[in-house]
Amino acid sequence: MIDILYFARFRERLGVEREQVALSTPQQTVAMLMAELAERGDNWADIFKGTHQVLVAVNQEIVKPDSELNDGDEVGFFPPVTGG
Amino acid sequence: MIDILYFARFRERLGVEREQVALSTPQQTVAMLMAELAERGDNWADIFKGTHQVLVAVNQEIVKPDSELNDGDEVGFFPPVTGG
Amino acid sequence: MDTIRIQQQPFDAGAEIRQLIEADPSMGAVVNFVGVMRNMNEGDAVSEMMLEHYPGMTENALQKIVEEGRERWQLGSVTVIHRVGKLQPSDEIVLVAVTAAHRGEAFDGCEFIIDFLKTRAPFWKKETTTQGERWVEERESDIAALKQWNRQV
Amino acid sequence: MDTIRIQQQPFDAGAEIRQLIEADPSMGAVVNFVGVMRNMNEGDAVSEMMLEHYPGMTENALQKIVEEGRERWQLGSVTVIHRVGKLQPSDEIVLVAVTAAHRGEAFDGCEFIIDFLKTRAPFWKKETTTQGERWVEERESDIAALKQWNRQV
Repeated sequence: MIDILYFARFRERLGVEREQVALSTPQQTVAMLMAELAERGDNWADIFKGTHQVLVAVNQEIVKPDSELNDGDEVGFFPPVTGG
Repeated sequence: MIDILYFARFRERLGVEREQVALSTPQQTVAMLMAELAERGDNWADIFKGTHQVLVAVNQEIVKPDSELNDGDEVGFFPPVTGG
Repeated sequence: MDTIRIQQQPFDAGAEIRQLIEADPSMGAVVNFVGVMRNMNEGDAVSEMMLEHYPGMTENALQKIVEEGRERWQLGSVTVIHRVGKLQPSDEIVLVAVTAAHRGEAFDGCEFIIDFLKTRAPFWKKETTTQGERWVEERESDIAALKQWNRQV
Repeated sequence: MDTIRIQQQPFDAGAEIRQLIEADPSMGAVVNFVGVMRNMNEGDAVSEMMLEHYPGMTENALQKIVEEGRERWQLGSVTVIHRVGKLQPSDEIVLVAVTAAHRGEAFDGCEFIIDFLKTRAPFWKKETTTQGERWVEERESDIAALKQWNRQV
């Protein structure tokens, strides 16, 4: 299982703040996870295969889409940051 | 008459903070005034024709040695500044 | 030497500066940036802002930015405080305070940290304007600000 | 919009920052420099410092520096406070606080003003060290710091 967290406009749009999902294959990458999420419906497709810039953190470190996921990972999805 | 003010190490070395002197010629420049002051003794010579860097302000504006003086001017002599 | 805090309550910039000064009497310079909530953005009046962050990751990201600053310049103490939650115009959002023996390093270190915070630390702003609520978009100028640091040191 | 003060008593950086923020709610950035008396200079322990200035000329020189800064950048409010008289280590000597709509201008304006203050405003420091009293010499690094401003803008 992995923990997925959604932030800011993604959290609002998807109506989910946090969920647990099982890895679908042993060597699943971030890009593969995003493709799966995009199948869930229009809002999901819009974010995960649309024009939105999606930042991904695995265990609180920004990663690239080809990073592999491991059981127990925390995955965060969020738009570009706007603090300060 | 002009007012002369001495600051920081110059004031200490010369033992004078402020004095009034008469202009010796109608078109006296700052450089001419400094040459006159240098005649007053060793401490004066050391400052006004020695290796010290002397900054000069006339009426509170930094000027060059060839600036002409006028009756009523305030002339300040001081070393490089070290505030802040 | 590093203080990193995410908090809802306001901060007192003067007290933070004084604490940094007292921490090390060999430091001659404190440079301090305070980011303030403006009453206008993109031409619209803004009445309120909600600041969200990614707890845990935010603190780690800020810690890494500060460490990167320390690799580039000889810095004394660094304090970064960022507020989250509901804010009104003129509220202070963020403080970055940096001490150094001499001022050039303190200026560079402080500007570096706020420039990277703006584009690397996971915070998001949602503002309430006369046009309704909206998430703030990232600024081109913030991305451009990073570029100067690749050229230097 | 400009506050320039020469004073013996300490200042409260936090209060000065707050005042600048409240002066104009369209300003999003405050950059603040505080110069602090160090307990060491040129390798000697310093126990006390006496700061002298040229009353009248100092205020005019600072005003001119601030105006020059305003010609180069879009600045909001500027506060410059410089202490004179007797100071001890860790005492704050000078504060330069600058607001701007965006941070880049506030950083540049603040650093420009303190760089020029260091070499153009008539202040002199005499320090008491373990080696006795001595007038502080001007710093090569302060003269060098001016050069960057001729290249820019």
